[in-house]
Amino acid sequence: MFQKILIANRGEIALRIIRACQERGIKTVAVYSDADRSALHVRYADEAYHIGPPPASESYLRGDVIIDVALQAGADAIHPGYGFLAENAGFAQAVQDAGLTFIGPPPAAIAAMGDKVTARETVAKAGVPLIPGTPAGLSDEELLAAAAEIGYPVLVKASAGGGGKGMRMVHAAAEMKSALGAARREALKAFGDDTIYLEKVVEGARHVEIQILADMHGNVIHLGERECSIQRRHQKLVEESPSVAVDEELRQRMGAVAVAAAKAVNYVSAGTVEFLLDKNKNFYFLEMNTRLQVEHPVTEMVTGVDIVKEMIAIADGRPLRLRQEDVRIKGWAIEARITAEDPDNNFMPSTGTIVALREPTGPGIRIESGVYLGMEVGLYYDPMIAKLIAYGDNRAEAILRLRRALAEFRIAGVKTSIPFHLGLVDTPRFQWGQFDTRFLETYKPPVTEDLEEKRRIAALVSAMLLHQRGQQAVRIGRDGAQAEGMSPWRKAALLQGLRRLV
Amino acid sequence: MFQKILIANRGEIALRIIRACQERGIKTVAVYSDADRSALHVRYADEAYHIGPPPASESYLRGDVIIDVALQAGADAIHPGYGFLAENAGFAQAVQDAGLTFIGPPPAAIAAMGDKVTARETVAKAGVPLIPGTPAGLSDEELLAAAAEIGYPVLVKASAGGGGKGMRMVHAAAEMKSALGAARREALKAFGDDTIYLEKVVEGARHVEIQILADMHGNVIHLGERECSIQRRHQKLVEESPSVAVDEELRQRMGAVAVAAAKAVNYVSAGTVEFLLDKNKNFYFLEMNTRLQVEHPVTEMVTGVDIVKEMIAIADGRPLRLRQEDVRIKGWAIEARITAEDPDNNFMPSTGTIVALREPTGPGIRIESGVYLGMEVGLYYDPMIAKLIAYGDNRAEAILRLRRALAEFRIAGVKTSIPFHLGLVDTPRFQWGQFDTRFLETYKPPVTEDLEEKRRIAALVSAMLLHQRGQQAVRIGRDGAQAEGMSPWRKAALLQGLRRLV
Amino acid sequence: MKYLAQIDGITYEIEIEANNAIILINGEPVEADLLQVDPLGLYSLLLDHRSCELVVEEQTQGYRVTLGAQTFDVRVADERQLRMEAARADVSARAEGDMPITTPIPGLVVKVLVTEGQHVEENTPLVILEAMKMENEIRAPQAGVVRDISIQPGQSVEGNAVLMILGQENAVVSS
Amino acid sequence: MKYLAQIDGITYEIEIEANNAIILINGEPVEADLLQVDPLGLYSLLLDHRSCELVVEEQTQGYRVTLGAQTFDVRVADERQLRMEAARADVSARAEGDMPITTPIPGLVVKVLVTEGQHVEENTPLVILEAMKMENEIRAPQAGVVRDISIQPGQSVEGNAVLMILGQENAVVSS
Repeated sequence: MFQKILIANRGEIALRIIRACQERGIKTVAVYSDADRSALHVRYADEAYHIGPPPASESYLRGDVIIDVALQAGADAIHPGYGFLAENAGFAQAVQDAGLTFIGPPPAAIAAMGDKVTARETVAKAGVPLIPGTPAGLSDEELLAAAAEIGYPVLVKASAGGGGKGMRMVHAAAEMKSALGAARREALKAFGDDTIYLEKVVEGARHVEIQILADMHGNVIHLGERECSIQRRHQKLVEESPSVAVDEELRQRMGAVAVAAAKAVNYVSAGTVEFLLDKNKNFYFLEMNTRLQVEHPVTEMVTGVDIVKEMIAIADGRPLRLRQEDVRIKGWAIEARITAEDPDNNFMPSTGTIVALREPTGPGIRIESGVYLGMEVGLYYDPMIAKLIAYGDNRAEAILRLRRALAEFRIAGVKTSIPFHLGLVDTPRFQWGQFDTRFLETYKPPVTEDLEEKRRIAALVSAMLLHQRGQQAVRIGRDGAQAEGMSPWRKAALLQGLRRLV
Repeated sequence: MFQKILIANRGEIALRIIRACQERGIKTVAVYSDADRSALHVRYADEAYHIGPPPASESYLRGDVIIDVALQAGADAIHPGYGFLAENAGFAQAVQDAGLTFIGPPPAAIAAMGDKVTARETVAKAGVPLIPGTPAGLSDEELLAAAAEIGYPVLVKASAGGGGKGMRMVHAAAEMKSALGAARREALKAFGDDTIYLEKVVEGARHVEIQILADMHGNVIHLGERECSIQRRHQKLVEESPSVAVDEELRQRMGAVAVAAAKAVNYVSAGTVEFLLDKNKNFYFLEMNTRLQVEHPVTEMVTGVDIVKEMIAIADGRPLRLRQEDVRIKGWAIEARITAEDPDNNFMPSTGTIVALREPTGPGIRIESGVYLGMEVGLYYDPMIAKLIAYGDNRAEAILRLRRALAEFRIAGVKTSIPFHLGLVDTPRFQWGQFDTRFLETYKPPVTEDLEEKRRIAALVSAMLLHQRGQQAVRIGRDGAQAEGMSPWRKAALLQGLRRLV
Repeated sequence: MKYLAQIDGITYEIEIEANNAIILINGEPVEADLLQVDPLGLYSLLLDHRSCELVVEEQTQGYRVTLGAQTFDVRVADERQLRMEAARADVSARAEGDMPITTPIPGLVVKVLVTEGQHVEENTPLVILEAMKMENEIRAPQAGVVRDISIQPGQSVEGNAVLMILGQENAVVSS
Repeated sequence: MKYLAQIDGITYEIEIEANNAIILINGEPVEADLLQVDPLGLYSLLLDHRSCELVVEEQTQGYRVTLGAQTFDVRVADERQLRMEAARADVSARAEGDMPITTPIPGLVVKVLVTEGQHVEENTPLVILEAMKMENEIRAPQAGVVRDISIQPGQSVEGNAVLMILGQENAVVSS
């Protein structure tokens, strides 16, 4: 087994991997940019190395520097997490060339699935159903013509893409020109490649994905599905497992197709095959993510399988601990991505210093968090600062626990997506599981009933504090009542005999 | 269903109940003493009422005041938690007499199980096996004679007792006199009754208890066992479910006996039947706790049943949601009680202000906590400030996660039991599950290997801080490097060109 | 003592009398117990026994109060003080109907889609701003005429920076 | 600058030179980066790239440093300063071998089990103290003769209060 693993990532996922290593008795090495010296992953790892200035291109994307650190620190493996270098076949190869183990799939599998066109061709041969669309590399004019043939709405997608970058939905020919331009610009910036293609929009479709585990000995199993249809501009906001739209028969059918897709590229490690599922239980291959995913915890909670620890065991050459028939779904898990974004202002990123923080706990609640008191939330990295996962015996209990935990979450200093999530869980369509990937386009959050009451409280408290400050100015020393844990306000009420209860 | 529930308790258990109510859409009313104005249960409840000064006898034990508050606040039920008024039949009756619902067993069942002698007689008639012992109410001389007959070691126990108070183990006749005196004094103080009795010590025995759920319609089921043998002076420190000593056959046998004991007193609500289990799988009735127990979360995690929510449903008159055959044990859960006690100093209570706090999170970790930043930990109440529960697919994974989470726990301002737990989880006998209730009497914690290294770090940091303070005295304004998140130390290293990497 | 607190343009009058024991909001008496919980600005309020937690940050002209997931910027002053400020503010007020277009976050200006003097309808895209590696469109919140564009493509802007003014139709015609 | 830090009777010598860039512990050079993480005293240290978190509380004569579950009281001073203090402390030192018996926690004295002048063996129970509703025995940490009992049953005592002195055998004989 590995003695020391370097985690080539930051934030909550770096912590997640550090914890898995600690539970397996493996030492951990963190890397950090100037923006992350005080970050949790630096503090919770056994060792930490500085790798560059805040921009990712000068730190977390510097594969060469990271491999040097791994060699210097005596690490024998590198876990890339998600994002950054996780789906960079060149990096995976360079890690191997340096004599280290890359905890993830083989470079060839990353490359095959990384190019969306190659991926579609490869899995199609293995019998995986595809969505109608164009080949990549067409000109804007050709794409415009193809779109008319496929029929609007169409999706513009980046050939090298992922994570919604460079992706646009277009409803009419008139919007095509600006959408193609924006998609190409984003793709070029994000991936250094502005090749795009079109895909038919499957209407009323859900985003359902299958988690895969594959070892080096040809064993491939799936851990059931995740439902990720609650998306905003192709960014997932809420994920759950299982899906209300998937019964056991469909689960095994989709699972078998996902396993076939993985086998088509000789996949090894954890991976996810994403599908669109329409109302008639037809499903189409979207893409395969050749890495650990943000939403992996919901699968862990309903299967009892620790996916990160399995990845480490697989990378060590061990055969899978589980057979397909050992995998059972029990209960329901829902994840809410807590981002530093302002849901009242079009999800604009919010920056600032975290001045108060108390994360929810209690039955059925799991937190995967990279946020801490005193943290400076900036614009260098992804705005996701924590994940809140609620588990329940059934979907209703999971939703109720999620709502309870969201209400309990205390965070101040930045705006977060929590108000969005609180609104969502109170929406009947969400509660009934009646949604598709376009749900948020027309979604109106329920009106907050207690806004006026909260405003009144904020006004009152501000006046009380200003008043208290005025009074303290003429007082000397510490207030006696306060020393006993009593506020000056209750003391005053007591003294005046005005309290309403004994 | 209830509209509003008053929680007649404080600390982590009050929060646990508040969360269950929130998940069922029930409003909550907290009560607090002067020592608890800023406590979490006050802040997380919908409403809060002051009930008296810090001593429990003047606040949390004032059943009359609490019932008045419930009526004033418009609550329709009271949940007593554990401790305080939870096993006070008179209080349960008074709650009913005030037209409110007591969320717990009927007063008669509390009374029957509350007097240990009556309890033994009642369950014996139902076929529940007992430990040899004396009746209650004997004089010291009679007890001395009886002890000789039973054979040492014997346990001195308070007739009205519970929670280890008034309990003493005596190994020889010479120790009897002082032990009887101490036990009577403690019993008188704790319960207002110094009646005591003797019980044979079952050597090599484990403390194994069965969780019961009983509704108002005669349905009684059990949720399997908890192993609570890791005890210090009869105070449980670590609990787990299931037990390494119990197989499925024994589980069902003990479960059936526990159900019979509950039925013998017409039990309703959640309750626990405690047994001693010897090496030959003989088990003896110890007592029945007619309340929610501290360690209930480990059962919740392996069965998926939310015991507090079930208690509320039962008190509302609903029939049990589950039949015995629906209850399945999956995985393993271990709870560590985090107390403000100094394990290096004979577990003396530790007091102070919490100046730093970060509770562990991540996969398989559940925290039930009453501790918060700025909290004054005093001597008025039980020193347990939090519970850390680790869940895993199997016992090994649960232990590894517990260890990881204990190491991750950051708390400063009071000494805690965390170092004890860290030592325990590294002990082979604990890891192999080879222990009985006397395990801690001879347990020596493993030597902390890195003590010298930690001392060296503390010395270094202190010198660096003193040095930094001296330098700041001659500096004006904020340090430029620090403003960018860089410490003056790294900046210095950079300036001098002395960094060893890149 | 009488205080005026302003949030989102709504004014609340709070009276605190008899050595803190009598508190009125807009004339309505309340029982309020406020306690600071930790040194960082976390407060617990019991308002007529209802419990709530707040985080308070001091600001130049009042407080930023976070209640659950909502954040309010509160301007508070005693009555006399606030009236004086209001009078001062009136003098320097902008021409009525002018609306400054600001960016809520820092970012990089990718494109400016309008020119000065151009009439735009509500919802017209004005600027493309790149932040967090995503392109975000800043749109016109109302119809108007573009004035005083203070940015150009390639320029980095701070949060809350004014990008341009959206003037009133009439105001421009008459000038 | 040279510093001496004392923990549990062990002294460490720390040198910090060249404008913070050279740090030696007991003569051994280390690479150390120390950063305060939050305003409450949480620090992150990277010591030769090994990462650890510490909580530091200021005390009258140094710092209380919490590392994981261990807490250390550190006396720290520059060399000259510490030597002066040590000299002063010598003068006021107690007669060698005398041991004050203290209670680590506040509580109520239930019983005093010894009398002045009594010889006790190591581990003899001296006092029964009630705290947290449990009776706790305070036992003799070494053999000696009881002196200066300053408490009586029914009395409440503060934490760290001296209950009595356990004198040296010889010292009492000679007095």
